[in-house]
Amino acid sequence: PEVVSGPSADPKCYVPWADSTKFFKFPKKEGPYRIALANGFIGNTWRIQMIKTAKAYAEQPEVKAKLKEFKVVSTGEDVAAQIAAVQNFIDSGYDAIVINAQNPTAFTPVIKRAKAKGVILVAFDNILDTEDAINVNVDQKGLGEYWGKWLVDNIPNGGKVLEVRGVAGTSVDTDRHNGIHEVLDASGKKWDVVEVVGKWDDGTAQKASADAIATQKHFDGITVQGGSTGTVRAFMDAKHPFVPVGGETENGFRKLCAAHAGEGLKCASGGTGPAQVAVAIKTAIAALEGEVVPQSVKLPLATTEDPNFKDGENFYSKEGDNFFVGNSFPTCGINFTAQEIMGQSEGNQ
Amino acid sequence: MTNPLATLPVLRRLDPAVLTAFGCIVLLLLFGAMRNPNFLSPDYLLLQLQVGSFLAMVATGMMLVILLGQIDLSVPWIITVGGMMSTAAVGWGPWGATFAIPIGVLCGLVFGLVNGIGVAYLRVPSMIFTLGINAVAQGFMVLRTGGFAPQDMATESMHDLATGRLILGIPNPVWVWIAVGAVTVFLLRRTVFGRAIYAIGNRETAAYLSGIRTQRVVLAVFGISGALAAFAGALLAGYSTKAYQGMGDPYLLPSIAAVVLGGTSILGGRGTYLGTVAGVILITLLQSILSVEQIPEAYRQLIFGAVIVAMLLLYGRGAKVAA
Amino acid sequence: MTDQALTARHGGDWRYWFGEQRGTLLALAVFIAMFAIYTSNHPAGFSADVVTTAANKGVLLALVAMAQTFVVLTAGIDLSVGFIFILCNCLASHIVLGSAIQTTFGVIGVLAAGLACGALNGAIVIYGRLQPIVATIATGAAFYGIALLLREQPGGDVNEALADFLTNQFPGGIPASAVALLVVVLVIWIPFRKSMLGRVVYAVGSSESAAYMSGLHIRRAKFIAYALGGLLASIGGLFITFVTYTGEASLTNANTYTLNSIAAVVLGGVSLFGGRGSAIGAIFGALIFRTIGDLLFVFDLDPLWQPLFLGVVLLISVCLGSFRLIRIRNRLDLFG
Amino acid sequence: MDGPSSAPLFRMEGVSKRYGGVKALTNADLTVEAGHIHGVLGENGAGKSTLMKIMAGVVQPDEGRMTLDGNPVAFGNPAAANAAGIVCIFQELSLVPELSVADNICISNPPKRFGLIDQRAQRRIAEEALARAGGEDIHPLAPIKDLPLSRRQLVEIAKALVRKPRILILDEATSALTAADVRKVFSVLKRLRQEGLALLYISHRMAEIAELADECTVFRNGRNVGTFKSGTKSDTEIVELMIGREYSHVFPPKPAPQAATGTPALEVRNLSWNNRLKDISLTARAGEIVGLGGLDGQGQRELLLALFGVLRSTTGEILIDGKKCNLNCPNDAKQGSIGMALIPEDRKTEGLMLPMSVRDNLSMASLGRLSKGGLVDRAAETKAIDEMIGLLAIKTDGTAVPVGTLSGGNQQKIVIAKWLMTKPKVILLNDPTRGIDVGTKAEIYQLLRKLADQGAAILYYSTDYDELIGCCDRVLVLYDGAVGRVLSGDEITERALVSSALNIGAGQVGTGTSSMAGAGAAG
Ligand SMILES: Nc1ncnc2c1ncn2[C@@H]1O[C@H](COP(=O)(O)OP(=O)(O)OP(=O)(O)O)[C@@H](O)[C@H]1O
Ligand SMILES: Nc1ncnc2c1ncn2[C@@H]1O[C@H](COP(=O)(O)OP(=O)(O)OP(=O)(O)O)[C@@H](O)[C@H]1O
Ligand SMILES: [Mg+2]
Ligand SMILES: [Mg+2]
Repeated sequence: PEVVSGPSADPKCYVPWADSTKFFKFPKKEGPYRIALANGFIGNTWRIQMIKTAKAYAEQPEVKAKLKEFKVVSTGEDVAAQIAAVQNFIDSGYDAIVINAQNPTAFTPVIKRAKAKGVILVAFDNILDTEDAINVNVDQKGLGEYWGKWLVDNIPNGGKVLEVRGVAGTSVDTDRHNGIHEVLDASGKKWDVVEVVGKWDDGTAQKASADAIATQKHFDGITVQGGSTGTVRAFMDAKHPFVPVGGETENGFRKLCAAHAGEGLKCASGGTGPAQVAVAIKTAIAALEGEVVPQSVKLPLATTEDPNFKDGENFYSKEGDNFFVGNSFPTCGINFTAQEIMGQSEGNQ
Repeated sequence: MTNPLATLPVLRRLDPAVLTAFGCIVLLLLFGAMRNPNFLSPDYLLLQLQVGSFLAMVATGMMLVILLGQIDLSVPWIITVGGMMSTAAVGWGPWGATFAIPIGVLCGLVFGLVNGIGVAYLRVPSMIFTLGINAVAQGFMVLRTGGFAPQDMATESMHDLATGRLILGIPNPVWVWIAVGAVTVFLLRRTVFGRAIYAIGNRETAAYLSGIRTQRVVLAVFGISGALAAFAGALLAGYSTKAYQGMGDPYLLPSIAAVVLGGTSILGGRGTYLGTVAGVILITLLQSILSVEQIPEAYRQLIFGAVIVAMLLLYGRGAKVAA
Repeated sequence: MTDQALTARHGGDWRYWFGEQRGTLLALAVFIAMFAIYTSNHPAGFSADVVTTAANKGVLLALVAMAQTFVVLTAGIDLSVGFIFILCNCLASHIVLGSAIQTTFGVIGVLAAGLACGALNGAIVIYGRLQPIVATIATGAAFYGIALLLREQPGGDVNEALADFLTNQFPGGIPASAVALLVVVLVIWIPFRKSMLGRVVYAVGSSESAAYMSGLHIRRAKFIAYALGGLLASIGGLFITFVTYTGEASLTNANTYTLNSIAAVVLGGVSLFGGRGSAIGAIFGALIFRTIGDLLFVFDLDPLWQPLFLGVVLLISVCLGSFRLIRIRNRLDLFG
Repeated sequence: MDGPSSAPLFRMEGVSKRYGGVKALTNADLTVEAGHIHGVLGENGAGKSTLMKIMAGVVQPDEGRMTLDGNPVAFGNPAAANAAGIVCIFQELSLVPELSVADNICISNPPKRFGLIDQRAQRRIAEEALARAGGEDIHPLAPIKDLPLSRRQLVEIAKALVRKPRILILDEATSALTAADVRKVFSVLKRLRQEGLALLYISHRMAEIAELADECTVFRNGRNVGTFKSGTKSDTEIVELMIGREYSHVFPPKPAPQAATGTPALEVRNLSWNNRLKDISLTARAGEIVGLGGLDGQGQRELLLALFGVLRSTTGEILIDGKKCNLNCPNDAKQGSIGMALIPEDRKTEGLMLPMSVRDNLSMASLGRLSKGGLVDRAAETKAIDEMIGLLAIKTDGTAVPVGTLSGGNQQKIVIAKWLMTKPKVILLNDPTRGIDVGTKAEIYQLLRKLADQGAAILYYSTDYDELIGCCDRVLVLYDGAVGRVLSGDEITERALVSSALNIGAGQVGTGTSSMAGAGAAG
């Protein structure tokens, strides 16, 4: 693509990651387009919600009009399979490919090939470690900083904090962890952080938290990367007094936060909604249409903190725990509520 | 070579391996206590038993399957099936809420029976057939979550069953474990079915020619394993107050490890339930102690592997002469 | 003995050969059928690019499945293959770099590491007399720990010239990775199969006590089989580094490759009870497994139906072998 | 120390071996000379196999010395013994089931080219060895697991031959062979003796020992109780030496033939299966022992399996007490109303769960009778088991020990006992006395006759003609899956059995097999 100077076609939506971010202008192609979504892993609620959002977005009339085909393939955990899927999409002549990468650094050969064949790659969530593809990016480290700041603000004198980490060996986990610690360290208060591994999984987080409570007896604050509902449940089961928490955006977590706000459960709920896939698709279409887009788009974090939890607005007390609220990006005109995507009950299907 | 069915005084019947396994448990606790006295607190110990009982349900089914000389790799998603279907039943009105757990267990039973059909009647190696069933179960659950947005919240009574302490201050799941364990021991030691399991594990041809309906036994055992895995899923859903995708993933390898650490031969035909109990406690404690120790994940994994090998070398060594 | 009698007997040879190779041939046939379905529905058709993409992906699992085969033939199982694979991937992303000489040493280092991991498994299982399934669960955890130490986050680099050479096409559109696999088969598998070592490994897997009583050195052979398994896994680890240009200590990948290698081995007609089957069958098993995944690409399935589709196709493929049951007349043969 | 010239080829002195509480060998001696065949005798569990395993390096003795050519030796494993020229054909065989016949024959020292195994040369070697051992009919590429037991024994012999041993041990290596096969093996063994090999020959068939052995050693309870030149003692003397008590008749008297009245307990009409059983019809009345004869592999095994419900898609009818029944598995066949029992061919794979206890094995087939509502009645079980152990004089260190630790003959007794416990009405026997010592055999014959007298119908396949002659009221000789001839009463003679087994007229049979007459019929 041609590297041009900003601003982008839709500066409110396509916020460049940094001042130094390049802008791309791809040669305009005639629509309608063939776009593919190469997903890896599918076995958790976030991914299912993401795929449903992608489908729903592609079905919207004004989007649908621009698409000849929208194909989704989930290849599982194996990064080699995902690489092969992307290559197949390239060979089959798709115009743009949207990726949630199993491994951000593994796609160098694919990126080369896409570039050679003029196929636009847009990565989101787990983005690609490259300047040659478009990244729709959530500031993971910023999320850690957000949680860290919440603890600093809500625990007056510092103290003992339980940090529930994600899957070891991933950059998301490391980035969030670093964000938390940088803020805590800079606060000048005294912090004693106990780390356990929750793997972004409620059951694992709940067990690890329960063990930590049983051996440490008391914590002054919690930060949890995912599986937040499980961690709060562990504190409730252990009859540990409620303390401030920085957690993800699971509906279950927010339900608990709202229900026990009065008892000291002060929550900051922030995260990266699955709807970012829609932003990625939108970006891909814009790029195909020859519009100027930044190489790296910065998405706003979906955050809500105590006392702003509102039933029916940023959480749904009547619905299940597992889906992720914060499914809209109004600046990009993407206004699905999580409930629209995930909340339909069996009855009204 | 201790035989669980032999008529020997109770003490001689205790497998030295099982005794050593319990010794290792004490050692682990003492080691933990050196670093933090809370490891010996009743709170912590009861918590381990409570959490361990979920693994124990899975390991019980796994043990029966391993006694047959087979293996069940479908537990991760059958657990999820159990959790998700029992909570889904809650959404079907008061009738469903009452029978939530049985409905979940029933779904697990069905998957287990399909495993049994594949292994016993189609004669596909269990290691692969159950892997396939695992994939199918995952497929169904993804489809359900994505397609129907099932209700996935556990009922209050499920939560109570998994976390409450009704009797003597001991967590309810531990009582459940005791009950399931007692039934299993009875099954293995006293019933024709139990004898048949050991016989098939030792040599299916000979068992068949002895007039045992071996295929039905295999079918039933896989059914039990599926049902128990699903039951574990229902308990887990109660524990977390909800069911969710992938909730069974952390249980596959630990359940196999627990059974084998308990002295059951992976080739089938040999093993005691008490050993499995020891194995479950060992694995749960080891995971827990490693979890709360402040060391990087990499070293945790290294220590986990090394400790298991060390314990096995201590007591899990095979006979010098292979049969 | 008359010449006539001899010829009459030799006439039956193909039957025994076929009996021995049945699993491999069935796997080959299933693979060809599936791959034909795949390429004939692929928008790009049966082109060099499509085949190369499939080969690069297939060879990875094929190598790990070969690794698993060595161990399974001894009637053991290696639940750490995926972890050795990942460990070698992480190691390779550090050392397979730089000048030709440095790269060569790097490759040797990775292979040596794999060999060492396999040898450790072998030592623990054979000299420690532990049940392979749990011993390798434990060593797998340890290998993963080391992998994490090597690569806390995905990253690293690899000699790109070498990587490109091995993942692109040779003149005529032949996938380089397939050729590399062929070389591995010719250099490692065939000599193994035809040597005394292979003989002993098959014998041990079939009946350890008969092999022992026949005066074979069973422990040495088993040990070497485990070590060779580690070596093959490390070649797989090298290869994924070439495919991805990076190293990643991914727990899910390690588990996936381990379980898939077992599936591939069974699909390829290798008996999990040991002593029967061949690595060539395992290769086709791996390719079948990969092609099942590829079918997603050519059939227009709703994304939420895809996992179920994969599961059902896998299940059907493993049940194909059950058709032989229809021909069984003696029920005792069911248990054999 | 003796000079090598005067020293015997091999000598064991003061060898003892204990297994837990069991003394398998106590202070045993044995001397083996080159150019001799040394017969080893003893009842089941006397310690013969244990001694051979010590010689072959499989088992290490607790005490004692061994010398080879006068030099002390100790073997840590079979490979070491092989290297010293000692090759053993073990009672339990040591063939690798998944490998081919040729692979097995050349297993430890295959011919090589460029460091790799030369398949063609190996095949040639295997073919020659098979021909020498009398197994020309065995295809060198056939996997062992597809061969019947008798062919396996021949392969095992061929395998021993290619190893060029100095000392060859045969531990009941011919127990599954029919007379014709045994003849060929014997001629090989005699030739080996001439070539200067030392052979140790263990067998429970007295006639074989009498024909082959130059000298004999008898073991009892792990002790050497006598070594003597062959022919210096009568069979009865030998047997009494073995069992340590007086010994008289082998076969119980047969009842007078009865008129064929009433419905037979077992009737088979036009049974066919898969081209291996061809239109077989037979009847067996209560009280009758019906023998199955013929060369090995003529469908006897299949016939018994078919009756027991193991074979699929058989055609024809099976009637029990005149009622047609449809048997689809052994479970159907053993039900009270049918009451069948099958003593299978291979105890190791079909009869026993070797690692399980004597108790579990014994009650395995009778659990239905010994339980109520799926619960095992432990007291009734113990009683029934003790009864059977007494009845068959099973030598075991309690009922909790694994059956695999019993001697071969005692294992065979467990298989028989396990089925007798079900109180069967129709008993199918597939060579049930294989590996059983003479004393016990006699007890088993008595027992079978007693069961018949009590109303059981017995179908008895044996590779040993004397058993058929001595035990059976009628004999059906099978040839190529069909009933060739039916012999009854005085018609049952060796000559008639052999001629009908080969499917030729009786007159054509020479005296070639007469030396086998009286095999097993001691005293
Ligand atoms: N009946 C048997 N069946 C199987 N294994 C046995 C049996 N009896 C002994 N063994 C074991 O096999 C081992 C001996 O194997 P072997 O002598 O072949 O080893 P090896 O390959 O020579 O080992 P190394 O190369 O280290 O010397 C012994 O440790 C012994 O415990
Ligand atoms: N591995 C073992 N463990 C325990 N006891 C054993 C073992 N092997 C043999 N024995 C015991 O040693 C004794 C001698 O057995 P051995 O096999 O040498 O008898 P045998 O003379 O060969 O008898 P047979 O004629 O029945 O083959 C028996 O009492 C047997 O139970
Ligand atoms: Mg013996
Ligand atoms: Mg014997």
